[in-house]
Amino acid sequence: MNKITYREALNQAMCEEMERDERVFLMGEEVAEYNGAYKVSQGMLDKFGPKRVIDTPITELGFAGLGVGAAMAGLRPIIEFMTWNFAILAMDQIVNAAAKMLYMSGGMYKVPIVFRGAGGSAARVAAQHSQALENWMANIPGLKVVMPSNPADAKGLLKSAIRDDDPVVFIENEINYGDIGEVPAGEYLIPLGKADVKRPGKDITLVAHSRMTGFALAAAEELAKQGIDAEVVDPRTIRPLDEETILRSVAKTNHCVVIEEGWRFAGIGAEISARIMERGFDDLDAPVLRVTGKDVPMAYAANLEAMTLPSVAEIVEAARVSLNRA
Amino acid sequence: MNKITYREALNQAMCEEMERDERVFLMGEEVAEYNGAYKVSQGMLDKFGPKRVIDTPITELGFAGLGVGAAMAGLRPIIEFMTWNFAILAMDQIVNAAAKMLYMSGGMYKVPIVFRGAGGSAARVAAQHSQALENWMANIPGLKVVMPSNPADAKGLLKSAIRDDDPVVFIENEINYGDIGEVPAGEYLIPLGKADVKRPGKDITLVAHSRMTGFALAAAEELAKQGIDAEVVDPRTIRPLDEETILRSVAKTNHCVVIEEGWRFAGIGAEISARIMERGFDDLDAPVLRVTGKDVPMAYAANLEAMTLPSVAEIVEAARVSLNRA
Amino acid sequence: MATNTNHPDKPAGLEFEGRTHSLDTLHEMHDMMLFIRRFEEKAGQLYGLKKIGGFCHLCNGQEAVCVGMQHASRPTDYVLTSYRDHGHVLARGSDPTAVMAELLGRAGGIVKGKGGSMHMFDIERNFAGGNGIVGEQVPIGLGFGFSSWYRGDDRVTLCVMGDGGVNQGGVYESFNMAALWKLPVVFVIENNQYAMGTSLDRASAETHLFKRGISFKIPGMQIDGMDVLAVEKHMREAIEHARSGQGPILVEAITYRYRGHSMSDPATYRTREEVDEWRTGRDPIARLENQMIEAGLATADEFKQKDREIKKRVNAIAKAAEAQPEPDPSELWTDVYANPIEGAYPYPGKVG
Amino acid sequence: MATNTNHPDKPAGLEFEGRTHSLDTLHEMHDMMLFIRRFEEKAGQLYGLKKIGGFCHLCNGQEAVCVGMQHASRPTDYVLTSYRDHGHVLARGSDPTAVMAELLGRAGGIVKGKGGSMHMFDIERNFAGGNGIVGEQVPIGLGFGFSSWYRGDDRVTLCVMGDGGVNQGGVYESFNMAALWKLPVVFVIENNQYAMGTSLDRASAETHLFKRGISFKIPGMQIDGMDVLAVEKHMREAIEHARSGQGPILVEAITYRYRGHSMSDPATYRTREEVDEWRTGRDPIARLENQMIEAGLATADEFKQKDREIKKRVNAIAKAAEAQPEPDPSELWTDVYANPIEGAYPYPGKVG
Ligand SMILES: Cc1ncc(C[n+]2csc(CCOP(=O)(O)OP(=O)(O)O)c2C)c(N)n1
Ligand SMILES: Cc1ncc(C[n+]2csc(CCOP(=O)(O)OP(=O)(O)O)c2C)c(N)n1
Ligand SMILES: [Mg+2]
Ligand SMILES: [Mg+2]
Repeated sequence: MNKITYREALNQAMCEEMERDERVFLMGEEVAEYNGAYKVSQGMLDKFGPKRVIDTPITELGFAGLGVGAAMAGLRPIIEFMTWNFAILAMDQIVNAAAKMLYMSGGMYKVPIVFRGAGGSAARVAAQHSQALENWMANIPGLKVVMPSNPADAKGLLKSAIRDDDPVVFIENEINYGDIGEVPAGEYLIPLGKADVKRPGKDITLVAHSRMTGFALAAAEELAKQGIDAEVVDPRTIRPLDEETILRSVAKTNHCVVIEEGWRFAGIGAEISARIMERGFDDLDAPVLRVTGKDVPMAYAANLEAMTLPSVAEIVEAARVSLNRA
Repeated sequence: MNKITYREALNQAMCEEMERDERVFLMGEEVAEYNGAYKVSQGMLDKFGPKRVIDTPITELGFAGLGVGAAMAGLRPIIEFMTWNFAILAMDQIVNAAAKMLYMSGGMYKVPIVFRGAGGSAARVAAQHSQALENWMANIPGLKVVMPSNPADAKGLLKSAIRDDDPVVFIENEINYGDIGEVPAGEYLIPLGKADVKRPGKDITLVAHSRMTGFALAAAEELAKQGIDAEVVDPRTIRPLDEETILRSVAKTNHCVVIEEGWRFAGIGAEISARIMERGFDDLDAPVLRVTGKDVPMAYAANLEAMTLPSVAEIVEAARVSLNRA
Repeated sequence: MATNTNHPDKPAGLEFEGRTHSLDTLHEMHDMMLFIRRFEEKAGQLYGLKKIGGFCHLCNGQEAVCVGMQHASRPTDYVLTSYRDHGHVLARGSDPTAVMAELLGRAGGIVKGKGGSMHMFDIERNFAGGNGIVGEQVPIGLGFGFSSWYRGDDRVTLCVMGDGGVNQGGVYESFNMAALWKLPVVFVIENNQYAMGTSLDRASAETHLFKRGISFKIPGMQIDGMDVLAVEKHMREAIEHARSGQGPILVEAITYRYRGHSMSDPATYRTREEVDEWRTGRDPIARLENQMIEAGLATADEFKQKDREIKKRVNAIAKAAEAQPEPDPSELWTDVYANPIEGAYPYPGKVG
Repeated sequence: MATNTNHPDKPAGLEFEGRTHSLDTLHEMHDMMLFIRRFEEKAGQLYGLKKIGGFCHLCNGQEAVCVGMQHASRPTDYVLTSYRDHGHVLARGSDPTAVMAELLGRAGGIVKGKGGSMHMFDIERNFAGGNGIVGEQVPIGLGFGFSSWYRGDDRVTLCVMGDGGVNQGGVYESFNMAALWKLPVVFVIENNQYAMGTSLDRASAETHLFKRGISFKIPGMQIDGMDVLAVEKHMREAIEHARSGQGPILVEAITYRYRGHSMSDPATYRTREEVDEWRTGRDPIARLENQMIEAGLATADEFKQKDREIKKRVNAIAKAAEAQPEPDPSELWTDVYANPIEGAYPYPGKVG
């Protein structure tokens, strides 16, 4: 075990997989000579050379498509979007090509590719740079969607994503890049599709992914002080969603709050709420509540930005509402 | 009242609004000389000339952006996507420009634009041409999302959409283009944001939009034969969602099935289910169920295609499950 | 090389700009073009009978591009096209019964009935689709070219697009990267002068499409796409250019589609005269036949006989394909994921 | 025109390629460039103090482009830029206190504190943003040009992009449509030779960016973006071209940014020598000052005095902006919709 950052964990995962399999390469804007806009690929150009760590022009649609073709031809690309905000330009290649290729080709062409980069809102980067797209991506059959919330998960999940034969949408969080945590050295794989109970508890289930897992854990601490014992479930893989783990938790606590940074309408919280409705209805003592990003574009001003994001206080409040203790 | 097709109703709406306001123009692929790939713009080039009915090159991102700029400059563009499938290429302009412009510019730049075209799956057009994107669009603050299910709604809603000062995502359905219905001649406006009870009933609420409204009505007929009186609610505007009308219906029936053609994960059905959970929990005698497109890309083969789409039989079955009569 | 039996004094083949084609090769090219023509006609009929559904884009008139291109390439080279793919996949040598079965949505379809007309694939023949989104195959093709560069293999990627598709932004992103990294890609523009109902000059500021790479330093050539020998010759040069490491090259093949854009298009945006001019004046099959007859390499009767045989073959293929069952319903749930995760989506046959 | 008080025998202005600029104009241009320089430096300081957050892209070194362009255009012309917009919006004549307040996220910001550094807008001055997505302003700019064509007004749209942004596909879709319909748009490429850490030649197959329109028949010119007189002159020609109905034109202004890409970029990808060469050798402000001094139109002391005044002004502006409150919390929910629908989203302050 080493204490390393989330950023270093991702770097380790990529380096180890590139050492293991020479079909794996990394491509994106500023990944090579600049060592990554957020330094996730630090040192990788030196280690693997310019053939396997490749800077691209600013053409998201083009190099996403390049990745799809390279994957079809048998390579295993890691395509970095500097942030997922820019991937909106590449959606067609992700959704219409990568996700559907295996099916359209009757099983002929696999697309073993990882699209990765930072999603969500960073800090003070305003409307066009602050978007959570996991609900769009999770909607699409053919894709897997993975969102680690801490360094160990970042490593274990990214390694699994790179080895997976399907297109994986891997959404990191810029704010988390500097987080430090214990990460197993060397081979460490976390299977895709498995949620993790980050904190056991018996009174209420808080489901939260990515940066919001940390918020949920902080809220759980606060709730503990108020005598409420919250369980925090981190789905880790958004698609396919490990609903069994969530349902098991709700069966125990009978209360649930789902937290996400993204917008509410048809978000991940909506899906989780609907699934608990369908399969855990009788376990519920109160409706599942959602704490989400406010339903507005992200403003630049510090105070508006803070209001837009979900807060620990809001999670605490929602939990108390659910438990009828507000 | 005239009996006209859904297609003609859309045409009427556009023609009337273009006669009324010369800032309105129609642009898209094949809208002018070809009279529309699906003939929605039949005769409009003749009527309004090549300055106001404009054929474009096949460059969705480019002409969507053109529309945004023209709207910012004070015109009122109607941008036709031949189908919404191709709009995935234009998502960045829709989401990052059109939707966020008013907010980012502190209220300075309105974007009065209608993006319209056929969404959903048509018939036998396979994976890349069969996508329901309303949940992506409804996720985005700044956009309004409208989906008419019959000719009269098509006219009344499109006219309102064109007069609206916000960007409106207007999703039609190719299969519905030929449907005939009574449509008021001349001025006929349906306010955005209002659902419509298409069939009153007391035993169960079926919520369905666009083509699925027809499926829900057919299912209601079938259920009636079985002694079950279903109410069919058509949201018509997906964003903002008229949840009051839905909740009122559920408060009466205590049972609900949501139907959509799109994929299930974080779909419109998930949102509606989550909202009923939040605000109608105590009214529910059974969990809200979802009938959706199957969670696979659309296949070409006729039998697989039929299995992929929601069916009247599935809606009937879901209603019976909900009522514990399956 | 076979001898010229009809005229022992004449050459045993045809020459085009210094390149001699043996009689066998000429017959091969001819027969494939004719086969594609008859195959497409059959597909059109079956569409009329509603046995083929959805969109169905025929390539009648464009056969020389499909066939010339394949004759100039190696089996290991990659080919990607738009939705107008039947001719290309047949020229590539794929099983025509599987192609027809695909059009009919049958279990034995080349992609199991899942893709249909627009989404043909044949991994064994390096035919990588068949794309329904205009222009989408271009960045993907770039990726195939990239893989050859990465591996240092000797392959070239042929990436085909239309005169309408060439306006898509992703094409220029691809041009830039292909040129920047000198990837072995031949961009082929099938300029049939219309994108649905939009004529070239109504959609393109620069109608000399071979110049569309200039802004990215990609050389281009315009060729007669109605002459299979010209296509073969120049595509060979272009492929050689790409294979030699000099980077991408752009080939604009001037051609014409005789039918509407798809089966549902009456094509009223073109005059009968214009269609006739191409159809009777410049038909690639008639042209090769005439050249061969003039050179004494074949007779009109031989060709007639051949046509009868090909028609018969196509009929038999259609029959065999039609006899196939639809895909097994269980196929609905396969091929969504290569590595499915147990207990997760998709949920077969579940309500709620 | 003012007389040359220092040298009555010399001309009362400066000439550049046949175009004479009055002393007033020269001072105006100079002062604006210097103001932008000092403004950006102040913004850099405030960023260092964490009073400005997020991304902050300064334009030091590029002032001649901002100022020359504005002097060549009319107030009714439209201007759109990327996120590197402070210099342009200031040159356009917007209230600098509002610009600074925006950077600080204050209520009196030019867009109420909602947009920040990357999203400046000023509808009264026809400044239409300020875009954070690389290349996104290009199709939008096309739309402004379209509106002028539609209305037959006399306006030209100036659409500015970077040497990195010019590779985006949407740019070529826009080039094609602009040329096809002869829209009055001047595409300005601020070629500062780097896109973040990527030098031009590592991202572009054709590094002569003014040629990027050739494939769409758009004429291009390369100009010295470090010489405000050259920018003014050639932008005037380009704007005239567009205004006269001849269609779009492309201007590549060679320039350089002295600072990193954004405040967080140490810019280690460039040598100190390279930066110095531009900074001390080709600085647009020093250049104009020297020209004016040489021509006897001003003295070094005058410029020093001016600089002191401008610095003072910028300090006062910063102070005034800092004194402003943050936006009222209620602003969170405004400007989402121009026509909000009652009872619908957004739900202010609700849980669950
Ligand atoms: C992105 C996208 N936009 C629009 C369409 C609809 N569409 C299908 S084919 C076509 C015309 C393409 O013309 P061209 O590229 O010249 O190819 P051709 O059909 O002539 O072979 C259009 C507009 C589509 N499939 N994809
Ligand atoms: C679509 C998109 N991709 C990537 C980015 C990240 N990014 C911001 S600025 C930039 C470099 C742009 O360089 P250039 O166009 O030369 O403009 P300059 O910064 O030099 O003014 C990049 C890659 C972005 N904002 N948008
Ligand atoms: Mg064509
Ligand atoms: Mg630059």
